[in-house]
Amino acid sequence: MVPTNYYVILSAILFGLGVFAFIFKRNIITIFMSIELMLNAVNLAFVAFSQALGKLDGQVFVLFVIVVAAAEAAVGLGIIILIARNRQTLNVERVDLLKL
Amino acid sequence: MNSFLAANAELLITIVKIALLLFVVLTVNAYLTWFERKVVAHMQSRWGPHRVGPHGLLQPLADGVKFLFKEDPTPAGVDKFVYFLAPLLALALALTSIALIPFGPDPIRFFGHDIYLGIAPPDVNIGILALFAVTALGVYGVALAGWSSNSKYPLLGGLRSSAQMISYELALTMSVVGVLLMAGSFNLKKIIEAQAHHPEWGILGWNVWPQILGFFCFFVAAIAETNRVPFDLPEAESELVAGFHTEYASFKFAMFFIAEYTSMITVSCLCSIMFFGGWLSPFPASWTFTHYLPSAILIPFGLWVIWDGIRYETIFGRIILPGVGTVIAALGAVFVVLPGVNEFIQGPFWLVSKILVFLFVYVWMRGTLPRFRYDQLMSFGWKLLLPVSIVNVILTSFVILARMQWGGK
Amino acid sequence: MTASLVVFFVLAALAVIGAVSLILQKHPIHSALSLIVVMVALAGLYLLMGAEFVAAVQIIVYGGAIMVLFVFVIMLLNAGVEEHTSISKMAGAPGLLLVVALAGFVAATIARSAESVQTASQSGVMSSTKDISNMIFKDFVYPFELTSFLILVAILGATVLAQREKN
Amino acid sequence: MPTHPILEYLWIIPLLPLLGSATNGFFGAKWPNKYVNIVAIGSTGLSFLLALEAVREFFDSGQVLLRREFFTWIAAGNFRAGFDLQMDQLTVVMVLVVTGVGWLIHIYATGYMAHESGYYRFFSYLNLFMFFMLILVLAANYVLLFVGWEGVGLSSYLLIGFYFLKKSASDAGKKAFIVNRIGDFGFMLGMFLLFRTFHTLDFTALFEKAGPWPPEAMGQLGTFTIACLLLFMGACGKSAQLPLYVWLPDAMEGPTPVSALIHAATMVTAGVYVVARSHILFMHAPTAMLVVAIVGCATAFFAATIGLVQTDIKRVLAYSTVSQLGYMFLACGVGAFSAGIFHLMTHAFFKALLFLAAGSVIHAMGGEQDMNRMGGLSKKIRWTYITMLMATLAIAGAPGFSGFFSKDAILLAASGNYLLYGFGLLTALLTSFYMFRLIFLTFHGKQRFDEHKIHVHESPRSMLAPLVILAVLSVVGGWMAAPEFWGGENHFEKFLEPAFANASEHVTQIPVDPSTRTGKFLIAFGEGMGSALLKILWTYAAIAIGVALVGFLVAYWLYLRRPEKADGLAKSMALAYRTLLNKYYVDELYGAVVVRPLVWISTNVLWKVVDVAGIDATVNGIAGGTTAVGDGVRHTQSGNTRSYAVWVVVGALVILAVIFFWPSQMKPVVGMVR
Repeated sequence: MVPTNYYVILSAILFGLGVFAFIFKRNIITIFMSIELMLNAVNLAFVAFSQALGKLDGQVFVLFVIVVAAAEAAVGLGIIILIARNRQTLNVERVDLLKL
Repeated sequence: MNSFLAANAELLITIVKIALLLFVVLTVNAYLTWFERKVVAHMQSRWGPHRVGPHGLLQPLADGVKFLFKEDPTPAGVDKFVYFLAPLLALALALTSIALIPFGPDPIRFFGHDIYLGIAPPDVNIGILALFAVTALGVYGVALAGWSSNSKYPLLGGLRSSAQMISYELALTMSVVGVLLMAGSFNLKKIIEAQAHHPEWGILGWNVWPQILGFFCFFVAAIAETNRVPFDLPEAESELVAGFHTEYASFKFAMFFIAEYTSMITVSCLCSIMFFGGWLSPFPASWTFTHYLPSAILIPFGLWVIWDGIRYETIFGRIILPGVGTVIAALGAVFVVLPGVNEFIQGPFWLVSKILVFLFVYVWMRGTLPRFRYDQLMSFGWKLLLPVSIVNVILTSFVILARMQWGGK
Repeated sequence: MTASLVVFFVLAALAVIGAVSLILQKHPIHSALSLIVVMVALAGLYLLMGAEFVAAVQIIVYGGAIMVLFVFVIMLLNAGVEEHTSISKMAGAPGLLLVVALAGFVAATIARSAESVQTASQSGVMSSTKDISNMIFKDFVYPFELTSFLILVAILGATVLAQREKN
Repeated sequence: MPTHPILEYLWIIPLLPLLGSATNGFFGAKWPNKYVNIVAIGSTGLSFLLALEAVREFFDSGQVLLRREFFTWIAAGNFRAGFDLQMDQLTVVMVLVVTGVGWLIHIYATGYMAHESGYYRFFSYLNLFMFFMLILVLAANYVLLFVGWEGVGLSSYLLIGFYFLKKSASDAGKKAFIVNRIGDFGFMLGMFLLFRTFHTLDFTALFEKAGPWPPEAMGQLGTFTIACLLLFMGACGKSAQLPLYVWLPDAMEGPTPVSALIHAATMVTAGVYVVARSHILFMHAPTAMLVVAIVGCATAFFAATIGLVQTDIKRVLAYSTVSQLGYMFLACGVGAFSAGIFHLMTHAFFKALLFLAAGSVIHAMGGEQDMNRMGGLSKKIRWTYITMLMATLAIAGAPGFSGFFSKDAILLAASGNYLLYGFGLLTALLTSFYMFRLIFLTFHGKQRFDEHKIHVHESPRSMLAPLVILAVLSVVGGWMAAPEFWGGENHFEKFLEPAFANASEHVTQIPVDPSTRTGKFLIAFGEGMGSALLKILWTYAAIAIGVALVGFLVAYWLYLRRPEKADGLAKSMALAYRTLLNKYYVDELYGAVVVRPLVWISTNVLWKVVDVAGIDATVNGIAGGTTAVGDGVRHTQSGNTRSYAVWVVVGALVILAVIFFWPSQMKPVVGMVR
């Protein structure tokens, strides 16, 4: 068996990378992806702990997280399309008027 | 050396199986094209391929050769990596999906190893889910191909296919839920066995009858997933030249081709497993004489092939066809004489025959139906297929619940 | 160094590489692809942990739906290579510093918390889908219903956003 | 079906007027007067009948005190204030007076207010008043009583300010309300003190606890004394006693029926009722009793003197009301509670009658209230004249009339103390004087108004009927308490016996000891009649009658025989006259002593310092600070998502730091994991 620590550390690393991408990418879509990456990292931790503790709650949470992520993706991408339509750019730094 | 064998027997067996499956699938694919062309041709009262070899039986070979030796230009300004990745992805996923399908219930004992027909053992806990997972990824091949080739038509094709696949995947998944509910498992083997719950019912025990709605949805959605007529918008010749694989030539194109046909086979397998009792015989279990059906079909067929072959004056006709014929007939004879083998062959026989039927239906539809318009496609998927499948799920669950409540036991 | 460890390390490496390439890639499609790699790797890890259902869902929903959506949008907007502006001062050196600190903290905190479960780590339950569904539809039924509502709202929102205002 | 349905559902008696009030208040605006009448008179009349039935059942049940707890209103710790109603003899009297007189006045008002706008409003208020008054008299604990107490205050305020477009009216309303506040403050303090001492405010429980206590010595400021004085303070406010009487005369701004019902018959007697109700407490506090007596006596005399010179017909009556209330308190003060209540009842009759009659006069004169512009009306409005004359005789204490007996009883009780007695007599003289002055000025002599301008006309039946009924009552009302030597016997006192169980001896005792000189004199005076007691009683009666007669004669002489003499008198004693005319300048005094300082403090301290410098400064300061902070932080809102992202990271960092450096024995994270 693999020690839970490994999974957890891995998820931490992934999360960190996600945060990094979240800050240092300029493309809205990519930023959005980095959010997904963070979510995934968290999911990993969830599953790891649930397996370690022999409880299934973690996995159920993961399912919920996935559902929420799906909803979020739907809306978020809609917003992104709108932004691209109105601003003709995907660079977040060019979209700073706080309105569409 | 022997010890090594013993140690990694499982691994070796798997590798062998993979090679075998690859060979089989590719051959079948090749001849599927022949089959398709023939059938469509006859539907349109043409001859179809008949120049290369008797009945054009060597046509697939010729095509293969052609694919291999054609020049393979890479258009300028393509995204190289993705451009190469896309066909590989498509093919790989298609093959993976077929690798997950069990072709027979019980293993062959072979040097103390259970060897199942099909690469994955038939009872994977999440069999069907795994299948869906793989098919779900299938869309990338098309989409990426469309995007990477940096040209209008492919891009449109890619867009269409991705949209279409997302839309129909929902219906696909939902339509199966009914079956899953009835079987109470994702496990393909269990699903099949659930259909044999009353051995005497035979064909009446299959899922098609209670799940007719589900079957309808599933089959339609599956066709859409495989981008076949009438849902072949991603490669609509009349509008998009050749859709997502416009910019692909020779072997890369072949990969897409093979992928498509492979997924056709997969879908046929799934249909027969999910709704038509997989490897179950349509006859009541007590009718043991039906077990000789395979031989009863194979022997005459073999004889006919021999007879048909010797009319030709070409070498191929004279030598090969009769040879093949004798082999087939011999097989039939063997089954008759070795009852054990016969019993073992039942499952695969029925499964394969069902698959063939579905493949024929595929071709048949291609021969008959016109292509959807894009908006029609979408509204059909979202407004008809999905709701119907959901309704099916609800009905099924209600019925099952009612049975639990009042059906006793 | 058991087989499972090997598998773990392979998959973990895959995931990390994917994540890094998500950052390094200039073109969103490549980022998306690398993210898909990460997700598949994670699915593999879930399988390794015996969470089959989650693994399947991970691939079907994340790989098969969400990421497809991403790719679709990228293709739709024909997004080009990302331009490299740096207007925000915060997101410069200080941001980097903070991120490093955060990652460190996360690692430390989680590691410390994980020590306590390390011992329990051996209880490898092969989680059957039945149990999970039992949990969802018994213990977590209200959150479940809520998520359904959430999805409905999301659909509406997406529809509203997507339709062009008629003039 | 309980044997005593109404008693079981006692709450229905006050409820009916409330319903009437609500109905009229909500729907009356759209309705024609007819419907409003039906609702108003119907509800009050019904509750009157129910009250009668209740009384019958009460006697039928033969209990001394009957108590019903309907629901708990406030329950806090060991404090319970329930919606409990009780019925005893005292309540019987009050309930009958309130509902009966109230009903008559309702009927009267339908005629009187017929042409007023806001008709429905008037009756809605009037019914509301009835409701609260009934609550007041039926209440079985001080809290509920206080509810009624405040409620009648409210409705009185509403009704005084009924013509709220007239500034004087609204001012009068406010004045009444505020002055009453002062009294109520005392009342509440009294309640608190009582609760602190006895841990209950239920009458029965409270009195049971208080009974055994030893009475406090004269001049001792014990709990009882203080509590009683505080309660009496409230009574002063409500019953317009010195020094809080000032609101009552101004309250005459309200419509006359209101003056009759609230400011003569019922509400203003609430103070007396309270004192009588808590007589047990007062019995324990001689000092308080003395104070009550003195204040009552002083008020009686004081108000009477003012009444001498007023020319506004209603004001005269107002001051007479004040002075009559003074009489009642005098009675209570000397322990003759039954006499006080008796006078309360008779007074309710004749004073209501007087006001109604006055209203009828005003009605006839087309709104004229100044007696100097009246005169010689006796022929034109005969019914009004006769009834008013009856009332006047009653209040003046003509033998045989109700006022005679009640006042006589009071004087008799007060005769233990020469000072009180003397002033009582004096007041009686003044009373008869100004009452007859009113009569003569209004009804006799030559007309002092222009026939052609004012068409004098008798009032409609709806107004006359109550007058007649009340007249009858005020004539015969006294006989139910006619002392023995008048052939009759004091039913009333006997009747109230149980209510004032341990107060009665004060009344029945011989007022003066025959052995003293006065005793001898009195006995000598009443030569040749029965026992010494009878002689003395006779003497007192004779003296009272004589005094009343004197007053009458003086009035006759001054205002009928030699009208010019009155003016001459006024001129010759200009100073006194003006002082009286200006009511001893009391309002001005209050203005100077109380109001002006208050205004000054409010403006210069509360407004300029506390409000502006304190509260406003704080509020504005907070707002300003927020703005400043916002100005500072605004720059983080660059709109650049990446900056936001960094800030998010900062937040996350903080949280993580907290978790990480958390005291290890708690280890929230691990707690989560385990």
